[in-house]
Amino acid sequence: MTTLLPVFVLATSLITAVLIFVLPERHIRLRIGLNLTAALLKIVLVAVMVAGIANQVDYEFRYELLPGIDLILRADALSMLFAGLSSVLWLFTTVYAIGYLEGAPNRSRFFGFFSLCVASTMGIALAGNLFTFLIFFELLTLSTYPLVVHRGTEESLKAGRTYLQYTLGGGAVLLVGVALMYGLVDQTGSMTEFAETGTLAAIPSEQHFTLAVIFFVLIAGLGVKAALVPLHGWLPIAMVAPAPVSALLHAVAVVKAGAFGIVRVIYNIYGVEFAWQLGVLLPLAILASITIIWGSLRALQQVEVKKRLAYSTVSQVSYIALGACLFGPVGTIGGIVHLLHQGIMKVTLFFCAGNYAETLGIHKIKDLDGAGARMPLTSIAFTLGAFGMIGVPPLAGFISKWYLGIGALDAGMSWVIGVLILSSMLNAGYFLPIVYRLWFKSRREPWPDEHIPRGRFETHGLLLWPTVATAVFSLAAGLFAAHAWSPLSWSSLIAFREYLP
Amino acid sequence: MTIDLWYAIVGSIIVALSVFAFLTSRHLMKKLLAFNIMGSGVFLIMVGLPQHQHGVDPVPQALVLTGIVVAVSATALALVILRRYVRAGGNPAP
Amino acid sequence: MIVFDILLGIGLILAASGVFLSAQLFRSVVLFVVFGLLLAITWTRLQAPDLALAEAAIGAGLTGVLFLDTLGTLRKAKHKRHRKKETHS
Amino acid sequence: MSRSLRIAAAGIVAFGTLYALILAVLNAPQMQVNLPQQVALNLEQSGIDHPITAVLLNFRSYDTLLEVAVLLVAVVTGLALRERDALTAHTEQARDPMLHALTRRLLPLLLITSVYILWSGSYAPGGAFQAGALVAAAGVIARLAGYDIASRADVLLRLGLALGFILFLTVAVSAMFGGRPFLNYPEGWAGSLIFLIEAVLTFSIGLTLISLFVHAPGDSSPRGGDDDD
Amino acid sequence: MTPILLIIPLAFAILTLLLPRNWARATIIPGLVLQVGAAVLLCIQIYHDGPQDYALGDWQAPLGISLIADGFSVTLLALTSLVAALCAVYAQYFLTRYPREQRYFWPLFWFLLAALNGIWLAGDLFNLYVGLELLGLSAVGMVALTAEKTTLKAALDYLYAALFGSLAYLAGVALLYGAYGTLSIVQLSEMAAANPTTQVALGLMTVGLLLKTAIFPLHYWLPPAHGGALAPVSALLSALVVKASFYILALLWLDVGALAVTVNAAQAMGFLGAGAIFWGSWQAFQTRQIKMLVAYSTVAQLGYLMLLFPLAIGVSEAAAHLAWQGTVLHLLAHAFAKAAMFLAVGTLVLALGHGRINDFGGVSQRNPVALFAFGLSAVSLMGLPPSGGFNAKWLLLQSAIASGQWHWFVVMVIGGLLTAAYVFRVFRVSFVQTAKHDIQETHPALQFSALALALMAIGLGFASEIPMSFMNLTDFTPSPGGSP
Repeated sequence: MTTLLPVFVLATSLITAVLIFVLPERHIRLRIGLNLTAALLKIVLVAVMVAGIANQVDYEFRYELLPGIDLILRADALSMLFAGLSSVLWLFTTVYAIGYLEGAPNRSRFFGFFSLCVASTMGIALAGNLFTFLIFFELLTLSTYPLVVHRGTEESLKAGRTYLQYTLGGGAVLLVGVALMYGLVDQTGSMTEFAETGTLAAIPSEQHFTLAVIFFVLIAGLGVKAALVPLHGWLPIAMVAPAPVSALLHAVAVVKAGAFGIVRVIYNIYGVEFAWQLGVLLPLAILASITIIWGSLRALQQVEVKKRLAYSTVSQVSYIALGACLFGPVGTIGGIVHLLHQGIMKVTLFFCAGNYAETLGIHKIKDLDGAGARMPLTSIAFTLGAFGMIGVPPLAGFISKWYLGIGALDAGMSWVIGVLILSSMLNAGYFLPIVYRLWFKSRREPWPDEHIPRGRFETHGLLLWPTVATAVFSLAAGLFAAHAWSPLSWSSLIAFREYLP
Repeated sequence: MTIDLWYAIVGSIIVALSVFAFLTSRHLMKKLLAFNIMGSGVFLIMVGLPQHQHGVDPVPQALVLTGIVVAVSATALALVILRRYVRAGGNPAP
Repeated sequence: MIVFDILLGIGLILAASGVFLSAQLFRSVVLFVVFGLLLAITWTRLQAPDLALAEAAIGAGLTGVLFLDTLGTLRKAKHKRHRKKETHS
Repeated sequence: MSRSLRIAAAGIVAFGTLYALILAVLNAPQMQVNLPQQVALNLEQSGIDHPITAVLLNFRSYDTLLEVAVLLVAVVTGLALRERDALTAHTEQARDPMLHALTRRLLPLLLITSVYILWSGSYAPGGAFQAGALVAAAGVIARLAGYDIASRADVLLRLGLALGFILFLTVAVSAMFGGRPFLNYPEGWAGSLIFLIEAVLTFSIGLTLISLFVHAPGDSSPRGGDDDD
Repeated sequence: MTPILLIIPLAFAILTLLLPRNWARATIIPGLVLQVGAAVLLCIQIYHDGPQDYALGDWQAPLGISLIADGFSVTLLALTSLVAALCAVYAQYFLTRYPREQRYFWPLFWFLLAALNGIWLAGDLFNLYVGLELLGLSAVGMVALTAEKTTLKAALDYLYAALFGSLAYLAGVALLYGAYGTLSIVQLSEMAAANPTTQVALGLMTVGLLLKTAIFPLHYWLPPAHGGALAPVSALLSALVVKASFYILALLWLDVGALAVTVNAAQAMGFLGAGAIFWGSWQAFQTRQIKMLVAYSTVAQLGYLMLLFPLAIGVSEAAAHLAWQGTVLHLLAHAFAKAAMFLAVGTLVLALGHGRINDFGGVSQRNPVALFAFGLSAVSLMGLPPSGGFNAKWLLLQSAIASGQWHWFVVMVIGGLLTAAYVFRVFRVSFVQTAKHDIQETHPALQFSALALALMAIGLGFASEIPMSFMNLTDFTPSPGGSP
């Protein structure tokens, strides 16, 4: 059982994907049932594994793909963080997508690739070595492309092309990095496994230059998906995708896969201590800081809701990379916990943006005037998410930033504090006007395009409740941060295991 | 120099000539003629070279016999396709 | 008899060149048959009577006939094309 | 590519070939294997007196089997490319009475010669392929003179074409039922079996070559038989 | 046991030639089952007993001809029978629209199979020549079947290339026989030394085989022939036929002439391969017709096979071993993927009634399975995981790293991206919703046989162990280095 559980977690969405592809378009109810069952089942399985990990149970599955190279699915504390996030958000996004795509064509294709996308994300979370990570990383690229171009319009096709150019290029660079890692450093295949403290410290010093080069090749490959400046160009353009795709892609799947990969490389391949000694962390921290500031600056200039959120993502995801570069347990906690916090908050924000667009036809920020009165719950959710992003206590974002700040001081990189403060101010600068428009401006002209009339609720229930739920989560993650099962506690567990000799 | 070696050399010259002709001629029939003559040159080498060393050798002779039959089948097939192509309005000397 | 062999070899080369150099296809084919017959003689010089027989019957004879027949078809096709062109113009 | 450039390139290639071939021919090392000797040693066992026929139909009979397959492939493609609606220009009996008369005398002669060549193959130069070519020549002449053969009765035609191959393959496979290797001949039967195979092959090869000639597309071709059986 | 694999296709060729049409159709499935079964049995036998030598007619090697069944050849035999079986299932339904071609397709199909099996098993250089001719003529016959003007021209070009190529090969055989007095591959690989005759012979044979394998810049004949033929024919040609001449090439360079080849020559072969990868991809990116795209993709993918020579000659044994394994995996993965791709494309063209890539809108609704098969095979061609193509590329990359040949490393990485560039052209258009024409339904068997092949290409990513364990049974291990 302990060997097969990771496989089952993967299989829940993989089999769902196959079944959905096979299922004819018209079996709508069956497809919905299938989707929800699989999502719930996955949460249960992940929960079982989380409990097991806390009690030091090993979940590992191995299969020899090529001589000396194994496909490893293994659950450790870090992977459960990502897997837990993905599985919970998958459930909400699925519900949301069912509501969002009601009556749209090609739903079978959409949900098929959607499940495949989640399966790849799960694979990335559970990957036990660099090779397995690479496999699922590429699979993620392939399964998200159909979602980006789902609408089939000229614009989305163009966006899809840009998306591919970036991600396939990044994939190729990552392949180069991984191949070099196996070919030059690790002929036995054991050093590229994700070990809790990294194993490369044992490499003789004449190879250290090679290791540093490989580090940056790997980061360049991962950085495309993590949207590090200057590799972030695809993200705002990919906004043409349907809202649930944006939510999943930006909050969880693609960018997080990149960020998660960076964390993996630093902590579980190189080992944070060794990486620090190599001197590769500082350049990465600087790059991440630049990304944070640049993304915020660009977000300020955007007039479309989704575009602004996209640049906000560019900025926020780099907190994770920044945290990973801060040598010391507190900084690590800050980076890792932000992986989760940012996911919940950003998915809330995208759900809200989708709700405004679907219900009232609002795409531009200037049209949001007075929307708070028309859609109070959505707007409350948006406000919570926005405040979280800015880092207003006691919301989730505050926790992340607090730990990052302390971690920076611990690591002796006090300039990071300046970056954090500047970025928070910029965050406030681009989120507060929206909040202001929502609540304090009144509406004179009619809504741009009102699809869903006010009924029992302000919008379709399937669109509303996932939004509310994720908003509640992001509030709870901050309020109950001290609780034993909170994201923060879990991140502390990871950091504790990482720094334990 | 034995006569076998001489004919092997003649074969080489014929092969080289046919290569030239195969590459330069435009008419498909002429290319086919070049193919046949090149085959003959190869056959000359095939029989001449070993016989130069140890006298009459039935094995390459048998091989050449096979080669001749294969060549005639190939030629016939090529001509059939060529004729059909010309009948379909194709130009035999593109 | 070495002179004969030298002459025969040169004859082969000349016949082959003739096939390639001739501007008319018909002459090429005729020279090809001549080449085949010379080759048949060559085979007897190489003590390969089987090959001589086969070359004469298949290489020169049959292949030559096939080529000639095709030549006829090509000519007719060419005439037809010309005629078509004339009626069109 | 301009013509002169093409000629120059071809010239370089041809000279390279010539140089390489002459070099190779003049520098050939001393052979280490003496195959003719082995042929001579095993000739008796092969059941055939003529070494070339022994090589073709016993020692290296596998080559010959595939070679017959090559012929069959050529003729199958030839049949596939027949033109079915091109009505033959061949309406008149024989365009040339001279040819007709000549044919009547020449045909039997050719056939007899081919039988002789076939038969002599077991001890002297000759054999199935040369004989088959003569049969084909006879067929071609007959065709030119206006005798219409090999254009009707498609099933029979195909059977005739394949007959030699079928017999060859059957003999080759039947060895395996006796626990002997593929393409082996039973002790003492080699000579007669080879002769039988050669005889049938002669017929099939002749028919094949005739068909390739007769069914070739073009003005002179007769109406093709039906593809449908 | 070994010759059964020759007897079955030859016998069925005759059966399908002679039997009435309906009967002939009925024999196809039993024949395929027999063929696959025999191949599997032979694989098992070789796996247990090791490589085998079969003296045909009981005449031992230099005098007679022997069949050699080793790990490499049984792998290829199994591949051939699997791919051919699925192509045949496809052809049964595809050819219902071509009643006339169907009559002659089947005999040619079986002869083609016999030729392929004969080449994989051959232990004699001249026998390989006859096999090559049988292969070439039956392939040309299949291309010419539709008897349209363009395909006839393509068939003629193909035939001329094939004939010229095999004559060059034969000239090499003549020289080798003249130098060593034997045609047996086993004997020659012991005797052949680095002397001018051997090198010229190898050079001639290489040129001929490069022409037959359609390696850049001698690839001119391939796109029209493979792109113009009927879909099942294209699949067979691209997946299997071109591999036959590559197989002989590998045999010559790494076994027969291992002592006579030089590192520089091997590098030159690699440059041809790189040229093929870049040129083929570029042409595939440019073309408007989907079948031509797939055909040019074959030109590009064949280039990867050429990288075997620089990666395996003159390098350490470990690197050569990796190169070998990678090349074999690439050969297998490409065979499955390309057959799947041609079959899928054939179905799409059948459904749409044309092959213009830019007008592929709406096809994803009506033919999702065929499109999906195309997608899966594309994954393998691009070398993305998980697929056989990825494992192959991985091994080749590792080999390039191990021998420090960074230029080939770069070529392979860029090649993968170029493949993605042309393959995604098709996907891109297929997401367009509006169909410009009527799209017809196609028989499910057409779509699913393509899907099965594509799944094999993907599945090879998880089962690479199987061909590799067979490869370890191969007689000729890569030589550690040629003469400098």
